[in-house]
Amino acid sequence: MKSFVCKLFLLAVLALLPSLAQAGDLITSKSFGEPNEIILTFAAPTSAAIATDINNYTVYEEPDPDIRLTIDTITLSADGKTAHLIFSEPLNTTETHVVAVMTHDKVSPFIFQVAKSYWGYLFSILISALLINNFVFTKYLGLCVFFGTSKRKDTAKGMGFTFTIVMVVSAIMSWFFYQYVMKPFHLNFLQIVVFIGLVSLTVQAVDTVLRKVNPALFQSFGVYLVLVIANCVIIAVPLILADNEYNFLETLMLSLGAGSGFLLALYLMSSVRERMEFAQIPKTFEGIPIAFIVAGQFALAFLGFSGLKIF
Amino acid sequence: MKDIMTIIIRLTVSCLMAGAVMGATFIITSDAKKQNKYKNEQKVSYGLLGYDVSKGIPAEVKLHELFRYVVTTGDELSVGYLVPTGHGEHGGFTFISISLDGSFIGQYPVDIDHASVRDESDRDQAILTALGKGKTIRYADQTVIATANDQRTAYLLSGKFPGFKTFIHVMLALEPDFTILGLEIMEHEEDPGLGAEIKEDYFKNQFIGKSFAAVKYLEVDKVPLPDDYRQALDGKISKEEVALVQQNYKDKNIYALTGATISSVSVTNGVKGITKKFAYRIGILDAVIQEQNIAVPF
Amino acid sequence: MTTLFTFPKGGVHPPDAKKLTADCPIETIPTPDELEIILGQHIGAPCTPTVERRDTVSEGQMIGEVKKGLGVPLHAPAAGTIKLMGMSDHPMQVKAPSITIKVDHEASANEHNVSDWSQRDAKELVGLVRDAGMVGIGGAGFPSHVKLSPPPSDPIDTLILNGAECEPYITSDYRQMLEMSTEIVEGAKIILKILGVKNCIIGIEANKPEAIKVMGEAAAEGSTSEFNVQVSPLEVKYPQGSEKQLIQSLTGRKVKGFALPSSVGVVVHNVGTTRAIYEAVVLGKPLYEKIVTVSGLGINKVGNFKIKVGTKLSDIVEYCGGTNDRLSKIIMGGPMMGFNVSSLDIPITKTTGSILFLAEEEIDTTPHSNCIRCGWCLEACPMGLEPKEIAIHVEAGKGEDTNQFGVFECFECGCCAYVCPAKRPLVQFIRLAKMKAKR
Amino acid sequence: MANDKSNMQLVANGILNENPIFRLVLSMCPAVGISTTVMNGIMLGLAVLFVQVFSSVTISLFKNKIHPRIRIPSYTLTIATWVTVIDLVMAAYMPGPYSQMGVFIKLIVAFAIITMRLEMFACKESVNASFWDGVGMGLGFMAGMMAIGLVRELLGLGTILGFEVLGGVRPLLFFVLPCAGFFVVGLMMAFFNYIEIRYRKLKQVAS
Amino acid sequence: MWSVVACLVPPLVLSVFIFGVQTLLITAVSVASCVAMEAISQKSLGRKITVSDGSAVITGMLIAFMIPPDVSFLLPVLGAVMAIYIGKHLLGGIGYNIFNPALLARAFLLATFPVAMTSAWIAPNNSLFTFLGTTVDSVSSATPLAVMKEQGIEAFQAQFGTASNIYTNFFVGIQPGSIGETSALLILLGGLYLMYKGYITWHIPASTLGSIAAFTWIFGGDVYCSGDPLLAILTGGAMLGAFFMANDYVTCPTNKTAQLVYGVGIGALTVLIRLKGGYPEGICYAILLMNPVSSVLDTMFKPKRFAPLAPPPGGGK
Repeated sequence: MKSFVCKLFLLAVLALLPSLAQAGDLITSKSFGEPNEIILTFAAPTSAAIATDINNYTVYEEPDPDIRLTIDTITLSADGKTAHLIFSEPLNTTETHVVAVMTHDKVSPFIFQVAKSYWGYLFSILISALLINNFVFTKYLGLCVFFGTSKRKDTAKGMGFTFTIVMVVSAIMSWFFYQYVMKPFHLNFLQIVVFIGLVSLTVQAVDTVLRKVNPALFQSFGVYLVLVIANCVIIAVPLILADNEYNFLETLMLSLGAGSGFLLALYLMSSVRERMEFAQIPKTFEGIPIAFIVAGQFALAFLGFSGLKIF
Repeated sequence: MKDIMTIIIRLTVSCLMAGAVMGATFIITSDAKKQNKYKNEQKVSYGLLGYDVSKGIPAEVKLHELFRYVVTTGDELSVGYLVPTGHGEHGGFTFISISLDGSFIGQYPVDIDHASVRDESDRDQAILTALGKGKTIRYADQTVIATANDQRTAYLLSGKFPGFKTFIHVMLALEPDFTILGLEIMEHEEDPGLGAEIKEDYFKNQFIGKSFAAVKYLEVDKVPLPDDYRQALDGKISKEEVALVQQNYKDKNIYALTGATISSVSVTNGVKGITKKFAYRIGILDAVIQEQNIAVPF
Repeated sequence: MTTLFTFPKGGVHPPDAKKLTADCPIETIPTPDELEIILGQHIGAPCTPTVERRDTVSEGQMIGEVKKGLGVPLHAPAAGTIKLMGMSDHPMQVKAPSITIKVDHEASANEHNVSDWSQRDAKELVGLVRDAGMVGIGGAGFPSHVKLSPPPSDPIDTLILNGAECEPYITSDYRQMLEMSTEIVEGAKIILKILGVKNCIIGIEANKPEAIKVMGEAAAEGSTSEFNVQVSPLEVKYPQGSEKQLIQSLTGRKVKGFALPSSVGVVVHNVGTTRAIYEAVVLGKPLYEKIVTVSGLGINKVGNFKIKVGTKLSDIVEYCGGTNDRLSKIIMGGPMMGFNVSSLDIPITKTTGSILFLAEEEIDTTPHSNCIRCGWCLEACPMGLEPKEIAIHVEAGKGEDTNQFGVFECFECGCCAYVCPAKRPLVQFIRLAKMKAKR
Repeated sequence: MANDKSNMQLVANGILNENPIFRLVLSMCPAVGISTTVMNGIMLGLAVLFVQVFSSVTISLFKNKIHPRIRIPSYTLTIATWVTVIDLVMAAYMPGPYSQMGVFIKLIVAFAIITMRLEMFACKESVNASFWDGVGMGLGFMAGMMAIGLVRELLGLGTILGFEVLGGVRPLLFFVLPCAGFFVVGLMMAFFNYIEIRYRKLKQVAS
Repeated sequence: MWSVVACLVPPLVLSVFIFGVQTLLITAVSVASCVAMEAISQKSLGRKITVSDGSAVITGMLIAFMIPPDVSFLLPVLGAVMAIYIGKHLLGGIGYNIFNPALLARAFLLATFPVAMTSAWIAPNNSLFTFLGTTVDSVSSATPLAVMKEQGIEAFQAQFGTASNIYTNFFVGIQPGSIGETSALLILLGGLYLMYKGYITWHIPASTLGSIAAFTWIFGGDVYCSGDPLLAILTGGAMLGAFFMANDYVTCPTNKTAQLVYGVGIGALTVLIRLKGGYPEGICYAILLMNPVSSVLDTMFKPKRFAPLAPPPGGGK
């Protein structure tokens, strides 16, 4: 179990390396500031004549290279390192901006991209799947299992963890399959069959691995594995990532967020239901109906997250 | 062992059967899907232009599709437009390549017909063949130019921009002088009762009749919508009266939806951006077409 | 005033209502015509009678004995004949086996002569205590001689005398401390000798300054180089008199779970027990008389009375001039931990400390409602338990699951029920839970 | 096993006694998620009906050819195949309603109800019986979805199937909000429970 | 219970002065419908009718306190149905509800009547406070938090005055907003009275307000640690929420440590929703979201047993 997580982590780090190596040698940091501002930090002090000359800069949004954004003014800090580019109009910060700076030799511009932090974006996918678009309370998926296994906290925890593992593994497999088999060969219409097959495969694999590696854990999780196959939460993740053309890291974040969101929902619901066991629920509402009502109240509370934008 | 063999064989057979069923369905439906999608788009397009598809479209009205691409040659970026140039079965399209600062680079006849031009992969393939080696292209967007009797009557632009929650997809119709002719919200996920009201007539029709000069500086006002304006926007009064009222509010800003300022601002800014960018681009394209004497049907 | 000792967690401050009887000197109630002596008056197996029906017994004669296990003998409180070996009403068990003695009023009272105890050795003294039928008269009825012979593995260094008397209304210990302070100190010294330790702390709540003064003087007088007796004033906080809390207040030591105080080197005795031990050892008088507080607005005469074990409540009521119309509840024991009784036929036992005849205005009769989870009971519980959870479980018919909340650690002090804003009978719920849950 | 129920009884069983939504409490996700209008209910109901009937018939046809050890994978494959078919068909011919359904059509593949019927009924019974059972289950599901949709559409939009019935009044926006699904389903279940309890009492009194 | 009601009366009286008699009527309707709903629910579910305990009255007042002053009477009535019947009695009556009924009603109303709930404000009539030299621009009726969120700090300063007297104005209660959330002063006094009487402890209000202030200070400004903590707790429902809703016995944790964590959780979520979320004010949702967490917190933070008999059984057995 532990080694498995380690490997997963290693894989994630490996996938990240290229994006880390991209840092430039002229510019050490670049970010959006005010709505109409880009802040650049140069590696070495730059002369004001060059750094504040509007004509030395070309800025455009990545999809629209033909439309140059007009810079109003550029201010340079006293140490000559930080430049503030003030644009005439607010920037659309959801897009990646491409900035070309003419360097001293005036021949070839130095080109780099300014975008919101990619880590922040990944984190926002995670948070979105976890809270804002919680699969249970705002997307209404996996309800059968949700109501079925949220009676006891132990069960809920076991189920939630199993789900998260299976979800992450199957989503990653689905992603590879989708990117490298289905898309190149135009087999998109086989999505459903392939994804459900991969989910079953993952369940089988987790089952076998767990049985060998950690029998004690298998004892506690094994029961839920069967339930996992026929569940829409699991199958929804690959469908969503195929729809949105996520890359590997985004897939990882989505599946992790969805899984832990499911775990969170299950755990909260189970602790609430354990407490409700002591209440005198009206006879007609006993069991599933009252669970629905409570889930509805949860959904009302989760409305508080709607419109949340972290990055 | 024998068991396993039978299982494998039966599984293979069933997989093949399933595959056959799905494959057959896919083949049958994929064309229909494209057709239907196209029809729907046409319906919306004509709707924005003020025609009702079910009542028939006048013969002189024609829609011409224009595809914009970003072309990469080595490190250099340039823009390319795939424009219909002839009416023949083949060779009816030309790819015009324009540098980032607006100067003409070259034109390449593209061998593709009107049906397959709508298929992205077919189209990309045809363009790449026409451009020759060493170039990569990226599809950017599509514009429809409407003509009546070979005179431009409108532009239809589609675009998306971030709304309150997710992206809002819109289709926008402009007159040749970029006055807004109509706005249609295609897809959105705004809150029901709040941001979702952007697709209601009383909001989206506010854009109608705004001149390019007004659109450039369009803002959102957080004041209640006047009653007479609302009546007009909802189309509850006769057409002449509507035109009159709209004339009054022509230069006014957009009235924000109550409780959904963010959605209102996003739509306004989105429309502003789309219009401005398009106006800039079509200017360049027209200049190039004129300069190079390219025969276009619009 | 010196710093007041107290325990850190929980506790409540009920109005003490001790004024009613605090100034009533101990009176002796005449022996009634009949005494019903319940056989099980201590923790452990009940006694087996050593007399037959129609036997004649003299005052202080042993009438019951425990052959095996934990227990102490039982003595006849007065001379007379055994009338019946039957059943009596019992505050907790509804009915319990008892011996009824028809009192012979003609018989002369016993003479008790003072004997010198200091010559006897510890073993002998323990024997005397056991033979006198001595139990902890504070309430539980734990045989005293067991406490006095702690296992050799636990070295004892301190004796604590419990004079806290933290329950409202009750003043019997207070009166004893005022009137018999020397006897108590003497008794303490006997216990110290038995245990072979030097230090004795008498804990008295600060709301009894008189007792602190009197006991302090007696202690100073009685202290020798061999025995050091001192008085420590305690903060007024219920349940200061609970054994574990008292030990923590005075020594800072914590007694774990079901362990005995001896596990932390402490032995605790009630001041009343100490006095009785003095009587048993020095005067040779077995435990068959109790000093009981009778209080409350529901009875015409209140006071502290010396009452023979086996006297029925009805006899006491008769002596006190009867009850009045305001009476609404009779409680044996203190208002916090006592039991509500419904019959006046219940006899006094060795462990009865008070009988309260409470009028309507002294009790809260508002009906209880659902638990609103305010958590006040958690704050009040000196044992750090969660009474609300236990009660909620019991209400939902899940009493058997309450072991996880440590229901058996509860000693039913009643703090939770006292603070409960919903007036829930939490102690009763916990008693039910204890019945359902198996340890 | 001999089938002792008539075709109509099988259908009625699916709609009433073993209604997938209200009695078996299976496949609740769409019942909450997209039951905002009657139309959605009908569309999804149709899709489920299609998948259920075709899967039941398929399994029933091949029941002797299915190796018991790969029973569940075979079911899954069958269901996934038919779901793909209906998904493609709906995407092609009904783009409007299809976009309303979102991902739920594809998710029919994970509906416990279909697998359960295959396991409990179709793999044992004749093709004919399986067909009618599938029809019953599908219709039952559709009926449930429509009932929920009716309540929500009427109370939320003041319309039924898009027709204004309350004179253009939109009573409570709340009911078309997604989170109202939980409340509506919960309250409706309780309502059916209430009716059942009443019915049983009446029966007891009668007997 | 009735002392809580008493503590809620002064803010109500103030809002009658600054928003008009309308507020009194809305509160009356709200209270009446809550009490009626309580009686109906208890009658229909065969329970003892305990209307006189005042809990329905509190719920009714709190519902009214959380809605804008210029709404139709339908809102409080529907809110009462949601709060009392669905939020409380279906789950077993008083003591068993998971979510705070009043907040549930507010979330329900906000979802059902989004426009009314976010725009039916009335500009405060500040004639009562002329001696303070108040400069609230009476044209603006949007709540301070909404103005700040949607129009930025310049607009905020233009409408509510400069920093020097914003605090006094908001503190005494001259700000547009829901019926009961205008005057931080009166709510604070009421809360302190309840604390003095021992009905509530300092833990939840202090940790909630403290964390709102702290998180606003850290994240609320253009750069870190430059937010305005004082403004954050004086505006919106921060005070009302911290003293009268987060503190609700039934839905908050019982252990004191758990209560501190709970308060910090509410504060963090409030600031998160205020700064990044879709609503200008987040405390209602923050409390709602923390409500179910309180039972988890209670199992995590058990009171320390005096003398456990055996090691407590692990996990949720």
